[in-house]
Amino acid sequence: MGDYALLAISCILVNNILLAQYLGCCPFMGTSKKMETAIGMGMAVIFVLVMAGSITWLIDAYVLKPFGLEYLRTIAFILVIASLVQFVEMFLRKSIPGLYKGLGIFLPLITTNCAVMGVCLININEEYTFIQSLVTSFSYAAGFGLALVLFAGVRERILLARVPKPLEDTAIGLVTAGMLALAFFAFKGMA
Amino acid sequence: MREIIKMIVVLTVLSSFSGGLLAAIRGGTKEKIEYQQLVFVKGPAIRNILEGCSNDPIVDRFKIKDGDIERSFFVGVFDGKANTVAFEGVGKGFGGDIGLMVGVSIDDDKIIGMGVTTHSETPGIGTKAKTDPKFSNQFKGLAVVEPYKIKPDGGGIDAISGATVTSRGVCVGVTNAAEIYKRLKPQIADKIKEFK
Amino acid sequence: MAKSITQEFVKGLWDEIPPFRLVLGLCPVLAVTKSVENGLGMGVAVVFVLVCSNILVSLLRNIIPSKVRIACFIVIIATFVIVVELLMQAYTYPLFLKLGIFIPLIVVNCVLLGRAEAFAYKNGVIASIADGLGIGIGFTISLTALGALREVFGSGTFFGISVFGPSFQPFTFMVEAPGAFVCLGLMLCMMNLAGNK
Amino acid sequence: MGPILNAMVAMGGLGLVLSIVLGVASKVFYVYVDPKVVAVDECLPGANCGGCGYAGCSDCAVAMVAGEAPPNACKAGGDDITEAVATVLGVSAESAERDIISIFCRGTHTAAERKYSYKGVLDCRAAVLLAGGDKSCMYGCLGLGTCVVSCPFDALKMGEDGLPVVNEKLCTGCGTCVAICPRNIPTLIKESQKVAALCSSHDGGKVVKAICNVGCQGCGKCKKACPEKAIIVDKFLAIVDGEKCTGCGECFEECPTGIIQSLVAA
Amino acid sequence: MIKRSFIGLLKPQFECGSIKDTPSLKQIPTSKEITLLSNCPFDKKKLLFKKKAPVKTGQKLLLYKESDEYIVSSVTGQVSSISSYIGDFGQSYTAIAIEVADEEEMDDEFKSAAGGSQNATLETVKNYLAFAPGNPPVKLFTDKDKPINTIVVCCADSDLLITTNQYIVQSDIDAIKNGISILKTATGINDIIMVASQSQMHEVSATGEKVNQVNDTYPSALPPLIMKDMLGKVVPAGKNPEDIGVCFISAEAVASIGNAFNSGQIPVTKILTLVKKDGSKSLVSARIGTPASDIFKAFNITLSENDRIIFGGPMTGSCVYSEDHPVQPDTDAIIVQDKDDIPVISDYPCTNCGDCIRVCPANIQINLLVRFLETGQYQEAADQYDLYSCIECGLCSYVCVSGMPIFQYIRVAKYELDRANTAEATNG
Amino acid sequence: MVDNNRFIVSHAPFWHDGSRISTRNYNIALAALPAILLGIIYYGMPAVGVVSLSISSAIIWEFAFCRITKCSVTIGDGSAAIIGMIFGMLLPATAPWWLIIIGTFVAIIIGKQIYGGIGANPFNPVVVAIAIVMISWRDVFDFNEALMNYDFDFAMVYPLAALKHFGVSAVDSFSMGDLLMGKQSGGIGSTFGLGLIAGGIYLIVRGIIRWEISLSFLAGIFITALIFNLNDSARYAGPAIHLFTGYTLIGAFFLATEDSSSPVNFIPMLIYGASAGLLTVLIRNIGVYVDGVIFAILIMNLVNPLLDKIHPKAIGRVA
Repeated sequence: MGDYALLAISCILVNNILLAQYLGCCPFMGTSKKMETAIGMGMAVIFVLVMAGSITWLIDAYVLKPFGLEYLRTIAFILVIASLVQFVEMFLRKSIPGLYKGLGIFLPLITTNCAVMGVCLININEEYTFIQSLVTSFSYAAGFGLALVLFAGVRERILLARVPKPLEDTAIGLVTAGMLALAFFAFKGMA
Repeated sequence: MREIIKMIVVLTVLSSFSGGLLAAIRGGTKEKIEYQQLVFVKGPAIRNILEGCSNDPIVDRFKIKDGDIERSFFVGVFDGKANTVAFEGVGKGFGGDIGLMVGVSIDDDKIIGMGVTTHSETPGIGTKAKTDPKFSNQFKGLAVVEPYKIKPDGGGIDAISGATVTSRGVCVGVTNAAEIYKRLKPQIADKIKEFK
Repeated sequence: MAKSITQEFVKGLWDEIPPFRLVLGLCPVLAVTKSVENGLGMGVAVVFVLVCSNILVSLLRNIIPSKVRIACFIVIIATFVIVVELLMQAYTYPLFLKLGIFIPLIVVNCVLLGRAEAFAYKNGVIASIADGLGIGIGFTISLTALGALREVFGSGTFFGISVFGPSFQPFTFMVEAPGAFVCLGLMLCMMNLAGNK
Repeated sequence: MGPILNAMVAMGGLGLVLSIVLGVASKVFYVYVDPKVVAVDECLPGANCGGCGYAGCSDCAVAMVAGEAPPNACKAGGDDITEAVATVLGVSAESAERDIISIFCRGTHTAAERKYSYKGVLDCRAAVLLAGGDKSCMYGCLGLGTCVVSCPFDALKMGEDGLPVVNEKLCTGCGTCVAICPRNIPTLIKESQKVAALCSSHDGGKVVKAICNVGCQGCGKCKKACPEKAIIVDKFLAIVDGEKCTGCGECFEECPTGIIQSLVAA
Repeated sequence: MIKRSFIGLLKPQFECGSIKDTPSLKQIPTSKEITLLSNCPFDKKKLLFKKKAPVKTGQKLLLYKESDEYIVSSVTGQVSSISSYIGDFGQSYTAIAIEVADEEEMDDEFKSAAGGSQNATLETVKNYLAFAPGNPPVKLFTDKDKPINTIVVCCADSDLLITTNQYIVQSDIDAIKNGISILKTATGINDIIMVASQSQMHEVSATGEKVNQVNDTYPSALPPLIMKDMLGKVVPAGKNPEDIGVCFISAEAVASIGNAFNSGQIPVTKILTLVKKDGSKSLVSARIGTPASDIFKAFNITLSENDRIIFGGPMTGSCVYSEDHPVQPDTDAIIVQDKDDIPVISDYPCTNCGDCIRVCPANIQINLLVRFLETGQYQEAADQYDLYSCIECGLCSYVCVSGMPIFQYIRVAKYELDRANTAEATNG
Repeated sequence: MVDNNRFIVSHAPFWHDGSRISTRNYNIALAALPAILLGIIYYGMPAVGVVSLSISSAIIWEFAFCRITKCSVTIGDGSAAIIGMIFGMLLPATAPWWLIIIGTFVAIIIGKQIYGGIGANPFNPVVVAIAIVMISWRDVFDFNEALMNYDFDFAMVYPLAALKHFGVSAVDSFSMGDLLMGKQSGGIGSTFGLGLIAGGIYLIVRGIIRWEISLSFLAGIFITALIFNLNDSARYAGPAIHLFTGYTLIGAFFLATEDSSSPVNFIPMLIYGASAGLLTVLIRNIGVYVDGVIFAILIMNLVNPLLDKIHPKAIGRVA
């Protein structure tokens, strides 16, 4: 149990998917202007990543590896993730419209979120077990969500500040993200 | 309904086509890739450690089962005698695992050299572990019995200034490697006889 | 609105240069620009995939049904990504090591999907090649510039060659993760300044 | 050929399974969506990159149809997509004639009297609430630049003389400044209009004379001079009818304060 | 001006001005010309009287056709001009200037209409006393949509430096007593609460009404805080006390009502505090409509460029741009500030020091609110950052280290939002 | 109504308590003076050089930025000077000139000005700058090595580094009094504990910084360090060592309390301070950095906008 906790802390704080591994920057910049959006996106990423993480692990272990097709990982994973996201979106829209409103609208964004794809690949590269993959998928996603929410809090204020014109919006957002990454240096060596 | 069928057909054909194409390319590059992996990841360190050997250690390699793991050993031939092996050890550094290669002479069980292969340390400071010969040379000639420690921890190795964690990680890696060596020594001795 | 081939090409170099004008494809931009070499390598990989997938999408644009076009684009792009991956492993292995996971992740780079959808799916092969080359080279230029900036200040080298001499104490921050974000932000600011004139 | 076949079968199978699942799902989970949204969605790249600030392309499409997002919101797509979206939404780019903004006040720092010196929030809307603004003229431009800040296209700049200046190239005639100005100084006119009386004051001639060098006193000399009868005087203020005006310039000389001016750049 | 104390850790205390350090009342002689402001927009076509129309002291003048707006002349003479005047926050007035005649003549319309204090009716109060000193809120009593069940009589002065109510309580407690009984009979409301500061407790309790003691520190005597602290009722954000059945009336207004019925004359003199450039205070009695310049003349005050004239208290009053601005029925103070004493208003941004948060009696997150207001996001400010909870005490601007005009931002935002909402309501 | 005097018209209130940003900042400078003076006494001219270069370059950067962006020049408010001053206080006396110039550039331009100047910076500019130069040139901040050439009558040891590398026994020899009197190695203005405490108390009394933040920060450090110490007193030092070494005191009174990056409400201030204290000890004890104050404050700056969502209900607020 302790190992899993350590793994989780490492994924959330120390090797934060976004700030230490640079994955998922596009939606990070896109959905962090408002706190509500950030929270919705964070939840959606957790939801999808846990599903994608487990499914791609299963596909890798039971389809690709037995046939020696490891080199097809990229294409297989992206296909599975894209279909999964689209399926979940359709499913939610029809069956649970309430949840769809809060979460579903962020789903399409996730298809091309390299964080999802990246975590699936990391899971395989690091040769995690299924349970470990589940833990890392969840914690990487939680780390993404955490960074997103923190960033949104800061960004909401920056949007109100007198930022010089050429720096407005994305440029200042990137600099701030840099500060965020800097702050997360604090956790180095903790796990 | 027709639309769905068309969609299914297109997607299936496209996927299988891409599968085929990739498999073909894969077939053509497989050998090359494996060799490249060895040359670039471990090659420099091996060559550095087994400096002056008369063979190509990457070609002259053998594998030994250590529990579940298969370990690769690279043989160095000195003065016409295959009396040295280089193999891997792993330590934990500032930014993740530090992979290193240790060369041991089986004649006198002494380390003849050490080199860092992979790491993700801070450039400039932690990387000195890989680039600074002063640091790695300290391991030369040490016996494989002792646990290696940096001076602040009570050992005899001078840490790289400003990179205590990295230095400590390297020491742990070398210690690990030494343990592997002690454990597998009989098999190594067996196998190495094949190279004359 | 028909533009000449040259125009299609040139627009990618300035007017629509990713990731500055189109703020897309940030992840590899940030991750692989620790050095010029990495940036250039990544850029070339992207150019290859972009041009190839543009050609194929453009060729197949009448066959692919619009409902599954995204899935088809993904398959096509992914195929070429793997091709690049395999080729890099075989011939430029050190570079492959440095770029690591970001080579397979080209597949989720929105620049590629965006070009396939916005351009290649609607235009002829020649125009698509021009577009792909333009955007791709624009992307490469950005990566290389950022890589150069970060490498020169962060490690004191350019293509691995020392620039300032041994007494230079590198500004390590630039090659760390936060430095990547800050540099890109400041470069974006410069681009905005230049663009407004 | 073994591995190749293997790969083909595996990938083909994957493609088959996934497309069947999606095909079936799209039937089973079908939900009605506004056809306009679908049409706009079709135009968008579908890359769902999030660059527009919306959660994915279809979310952006919804916003575009609702008018919350401009047709050029998609940054990834570029001009072609903007055009396509605009066509679907029916806001065609080439609408009859462009309206642009003109500033209907010439009361610069030196030309117009001020009744007090204002200290406080630098916003015309705020200034006008303190005893009707610091200009003695109840109709004149307060010159604090609320319109300049509000312009979404950076088409307005505050001039040195305390009056906003319109950059006609950038102005889109969106009317944001008209809505925000507490005094309605920026006014939309047809781009083709050649002459205008640049004053908004409905005060009588005596009052205007006392407080402003460049106010319309409602004397009506311009009205008499105009050969086309394009000028009327409404409540002491001359108004030029852009349709009738030919830009002959007969009125320019007549105006005692010179506020009837040619809008065509010399 | 109250400066920040050396020890800034504690909350600043704002002792209200006390009558004790204000010298006795000075009567201002009747001016040559006075101006009366009626808060209804100027409309030449509907005017009921013309220039040169003769008026008597205490005469009620109905202004327009189809309107019951009226003013009460405070002098005898003839109307010399009628014009439009724009005040703060878009309020437009009709300004009626009256040239004062040598002989003063009293009007007796009110006397015959009222017929003594026993017969006081709400109608009479409404029809004759809206323009009396202290501005009795007569309209609130007759508003059918918002029935009033409690009347709060404010004997303490709400803003700093003002001593009008204190003076009235000290000098004319009988009139207040009389006024209260008239109010009771006229409105039929028996729930009357007196609010007084500690020093007034003795006198006010003599009226025999329920008395609540209010703190001597600003802004305790502002209506929303009295509601919260004395009555235990919280006014919902964006609502007024009258929306929940409470009507505030100043002691001066009550005294005016009492005096009017007693004497059969509508009172026309206003008690106000004059604060000179050096900060010394004088209590002044002047006819309503007296131009400020006449008061200045009486006290030998000269003004120069970039000085400031304030009508009302230092925290909530308003500036006028002309020396000739007339005293109005609710002008409790006139403050003159030298240009060197005027605090700088800067366009510095908020530094997030939090002083405003600690001083705000309404618990508003001003540091965030002001950022929204600065960028013009009024709707968000109202929805998320409690714009409408503001009770308009002005303390945030007073303590602001950056010197931001926070209070002005808030007032402008409220005004603009209301305007947008009415525009929306009329359009669709 | 013909009068020639044009009066000033503005909105209420017409009074102001006279507080100014510049006064505030000069008070902070005054409070920091004792600590700097002791640093100068210990380290001599190099310390004077570091601090004055730091202050002047900070001012010059801000001046240059304002000129280039054509906004009004804001160096008069003293905020640039304060940033430069505190930055200088954190540096060792041997800090090279180029590091100071780069550091103040980062602090003023990246830390403050590009966010729109004073009050808009989401992170404490000094902390950002120190963090960046610290990860770039770690050996400059290795106080033991940097200050090797100084010879004093006390043990010239950087206690936290000793603690990190040699364990608790290495710091046993420090007495509280010596630590408070600055008899330890460290930044120019960050070792004189007594001076920093005096300055801090002065600022608290003047109402310029908030006691809630300073006190809860120190309490957070004390409690966390105590818990660690009770668990394993051989590995983790007691609270006294953590309280009076490194950047703890300067952090409590000069860094964590920076206006625009710290919360303004009572409960958030307590959480902010206490969490920063907790993180500090965590980083010192189990993280890789010798001192955790900088990164702990940076992290809490980040959380600050979320913390400030906890606030009392405004009166009359419906729902």
